[in-house]
Amino acid sequence: MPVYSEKVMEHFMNPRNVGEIENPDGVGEVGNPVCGDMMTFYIKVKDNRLEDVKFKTFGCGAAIAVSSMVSEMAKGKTLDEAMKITPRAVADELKGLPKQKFHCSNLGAQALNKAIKDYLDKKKGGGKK
Amino acid sequence: MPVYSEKVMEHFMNPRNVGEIENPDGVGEVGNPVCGDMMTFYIKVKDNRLEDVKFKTFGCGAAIAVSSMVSEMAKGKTLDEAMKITPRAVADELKGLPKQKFHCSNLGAQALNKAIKDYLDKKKGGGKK
Amino acid sequence: MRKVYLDNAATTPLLPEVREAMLPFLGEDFGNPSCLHSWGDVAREAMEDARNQVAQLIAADAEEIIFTASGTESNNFAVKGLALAQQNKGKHVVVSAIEHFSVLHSAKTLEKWGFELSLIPVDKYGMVSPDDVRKNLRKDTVLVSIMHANGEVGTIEPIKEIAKIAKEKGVVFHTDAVAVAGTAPVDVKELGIDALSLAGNQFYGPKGVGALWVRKGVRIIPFLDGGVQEGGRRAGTENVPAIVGLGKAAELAKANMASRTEHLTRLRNRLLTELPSKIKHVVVTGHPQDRLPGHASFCVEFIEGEAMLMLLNSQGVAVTSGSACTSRALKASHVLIAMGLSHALAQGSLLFSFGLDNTSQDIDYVLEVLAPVVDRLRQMSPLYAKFTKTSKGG
Amino acid sequence: MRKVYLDNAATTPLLPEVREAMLPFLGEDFGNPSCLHSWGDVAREAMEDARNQVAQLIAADAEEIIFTASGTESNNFAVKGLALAQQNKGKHVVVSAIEHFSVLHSAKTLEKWGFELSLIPVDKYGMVSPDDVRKNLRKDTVLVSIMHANGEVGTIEPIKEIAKIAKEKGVVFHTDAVAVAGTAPVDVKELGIDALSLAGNQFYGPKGVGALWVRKGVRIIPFLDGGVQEGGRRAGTENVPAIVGLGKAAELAKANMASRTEHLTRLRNRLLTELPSKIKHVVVTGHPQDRLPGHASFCVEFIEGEAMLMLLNSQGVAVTSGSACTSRALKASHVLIAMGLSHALAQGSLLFSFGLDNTSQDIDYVLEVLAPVVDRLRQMSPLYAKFTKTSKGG
Ligand SMILES: Cc1ncc(COP(=O)(O)O)c(C=O)c1O
Ligand SMILES: Cc1ncc(COP(=O)(O)O)c(C=O)c1O
Repeated sequence: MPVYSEKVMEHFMNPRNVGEIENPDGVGEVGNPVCGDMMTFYIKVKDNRLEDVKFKTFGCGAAIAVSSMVSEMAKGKTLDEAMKITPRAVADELKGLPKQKFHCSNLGAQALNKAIKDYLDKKKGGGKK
Repeated sequence: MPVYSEKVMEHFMNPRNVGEIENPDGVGEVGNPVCGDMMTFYIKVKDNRLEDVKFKTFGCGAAIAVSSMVSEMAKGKTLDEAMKITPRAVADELKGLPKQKFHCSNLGAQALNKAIKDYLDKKKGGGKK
Repeated sequence: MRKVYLDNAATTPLLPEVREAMLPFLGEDFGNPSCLHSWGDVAREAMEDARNQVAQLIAADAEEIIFTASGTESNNFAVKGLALAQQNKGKHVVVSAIEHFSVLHSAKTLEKWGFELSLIPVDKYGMVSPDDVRKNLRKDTVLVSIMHANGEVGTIEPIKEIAKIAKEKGVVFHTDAVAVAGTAPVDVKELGIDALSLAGNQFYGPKGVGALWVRKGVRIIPFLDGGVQEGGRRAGTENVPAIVGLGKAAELAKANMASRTEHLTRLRNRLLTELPSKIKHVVVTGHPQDRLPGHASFCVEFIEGEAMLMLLNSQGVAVTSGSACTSRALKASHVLIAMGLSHALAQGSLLFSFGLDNTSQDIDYVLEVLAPVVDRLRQMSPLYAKFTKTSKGG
Repeated sequence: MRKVYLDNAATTPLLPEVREAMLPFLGEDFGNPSCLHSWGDVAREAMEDARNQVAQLIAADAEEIIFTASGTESNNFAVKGLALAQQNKGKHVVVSAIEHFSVLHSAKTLEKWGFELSLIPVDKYGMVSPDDVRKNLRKDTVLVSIMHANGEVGTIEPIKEIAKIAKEKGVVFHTDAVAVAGTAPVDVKELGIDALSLAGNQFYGPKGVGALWVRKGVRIIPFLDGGVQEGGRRAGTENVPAIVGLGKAAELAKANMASRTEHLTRLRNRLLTELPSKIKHVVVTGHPQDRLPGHASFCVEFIEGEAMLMLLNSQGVAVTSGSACTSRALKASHVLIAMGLSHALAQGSLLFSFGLDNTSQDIDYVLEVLAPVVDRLRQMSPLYAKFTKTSKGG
């Protein structure tokens, strides 16, 4: 399907890291069905690194491929490194996205970021307690 | 050529009565190159009848076919009868004319009429003298 | 892998007879119908034959048919041309909320040109109420355009009743019959309408050709300015091969309408019944009875349409989601939203449109491959996860 | 009877390679390019290949090409769409007096919408003077549209010079290259223009397809409202077979341009020289050198064009008089009148447009059959009678 790159198709057909993490260290949910896509990222953090990343996504082929790609890129990275994953970088790793699907890569990066912030917030909160 | 009826084509390909009459009893010229068609009718009158009718025409296929048909319809008729040849009658005899060519049948009837009037005017003038 | 084409609402294949009819005009009969020589004659005669065939399909007079290049062009021409022709009388137009974008956006363009626009709502089946049309007619209303049937949900609108109301008020009535003409019987006199759009590629004719029928005596401003083709109403060298193909397709459609309808209705009824019983949380969209013969449309809860299409495609099944022509746009179908569906549900729309070649085995195959596709995407869906948690919890 | 087609300006036959390229898309590759399944993919890929081929013909970028259904549509789209996109900047447009009606009447429609229109005159060869364009540019001028070559008299206009003047003043420049693209080399960057129209059936491609090239960054308002095809700039299901044919025709035109030009120029030069020497009172119309390769046009004094066409047709020769697309209209060609010809002379216009299949023997035959045709009509013509009397008398 040439609207999508082979790489997008490959991640769509065989998405990595689908699912939820029980007792996650952070959760990030972005989007909603009105805009057409919705992603929830779950992370497990160990030694300031993303030990595990999982996601659930409601959305088009690009949204699913992006989620898979973000999870793969993020896994094993430090929190700082993971926060620096840009939509551009995700799209590039996927060998490009159609113009009208670019917002999906924004969502993917945002969801990951949100999960990490959730973790950091909780930690801060936990620290206070 | 189906824009024109077979009858139109037949008169166009083999127009009757083309030419001039030397010393005609009446001449009628109508139209001009700006409007696209120009017809000159020449008549010879004997015993109030059109003994001979000839024409010259500059114009499209319809103009030539109409001229031919008018000349044929008029020949042998009394002046009164000939004056009553309507554009409609000419078009009907030709088995129809395309809408945008209808003005040609007007011209044909007009040219004949004008030639007859020319004859009548001359006669009146001659009578006065 | 089995290949099953179930996207006939997007475009149909050419029938072999249609292609055969076209071929000479892609060969030695290549003339321009405007030309006054034998090449032109051959082209012109073929075009006029096609005009007759199209006229007969909708019980119109041949001289009332204007050939265009698509259903979209017919709709642009009708909506803009009929409104502009009457702008001295008034500047208010009425269309339904579920029109194809070629009508809806043309009406929006009229708004930019100073017209006022009223959108008629629809019920949950996508049905326009004639009474709603009546209520929206004003002294300055010059055009009502309501589609004959909707290509996304298949619902057939009460055109005859609406046309009657328009006529009572002296308002010109156009219908976009792109999804109907050639598929179900259309009689413009019986319907009492003023203008109608149709397109060749909806009934086994070629792409790149459509027609607008305008009742004799109804004024329309040309959309394409230029030469005097089509009686001065539509300029541009005519697409003779496509026009000839449209004519042939119209002839075949008229001749075989009853048997086609029977075949298509049987298939779609089976799918309308079996799919929701086989897969949970699926709703039928559009009217349960008053719908196009080959048309079965659904919304699958908790998942999104494009992802379903892609997985179905990987199994050889071609279907569509949302409107065929806009399936690459981002938003949920304006049709489903107008019918009151939630955005989440509307995102999961799935449209199966049967054609002459489809069989009951195709339905078996679809039912077989669709269930795991839906399941797989639901396993990925955060909406489904929430739903199962809530229902367990509840 | 010998059959000689010399009306390639009206439309050309399909090249066999073009037809071959189209056939699969009239068969199993019938998909709609907007659809997200393998049928759609095949159609979309073919369409994008064609876009590349067309882009290469005019040295443009593929994404700047918008497919349309005709040269007429491209011109309507360009003139209306480019002007409307800038109406906040100004409402003055400039076109030449000899534009094809699809440009001229589009400009007249703009007048109805509140724009002002300046018509640039031409000299006796049908040539626009760049200086005249310069003089007509105003602060509120938003569009200049001057044709690349005129289809009736063959004259090639100084587009590069005119485009330069428009650019200096910051005015968008469109050219109707329908008669040129695919026939003579066109390089949009070298020409320095903003938009260009072309049509398939002018260079052995199909009818029912054209293209508008719009330089990246130049705004245009869509002409056909509806779906999001062609990047949202031109709605409607794409005519895939015709688009594929256009692409193939473009590829072949580019590859064979030099040899085609040589062949056509030889033929037309022979006719331009021999016809006026063989038949008295015939004038060449259009520019003696700066003209389309296969194009030989004349006016025959004292007689009318249609009658000539019909008699030539009865001898198997297909030619045209006035503009191909308007030869069934009544009036004398606006092009010839703008060039200063009298109405009487303009009525006798005759256009021979050569194609790849024509030979020198075709010219022998035409010269043989034309003389008696002219003679016969002159014998019927009151204008000729007057002329001979006057010259005898004089
Ligand atoms: C109801 C309706 N109208 C108009 C159209 C537009 O047709 P096209 O895209 O072929 O121009 C469609 C296309 O599917 C349609 O379903
Ligand atoms: C210069 C020019 N522009 C535009 C056109 C219009 O092309 P079409 O009638 O194929 O739409 C023609 C047709 O011959 C032409 O010669």
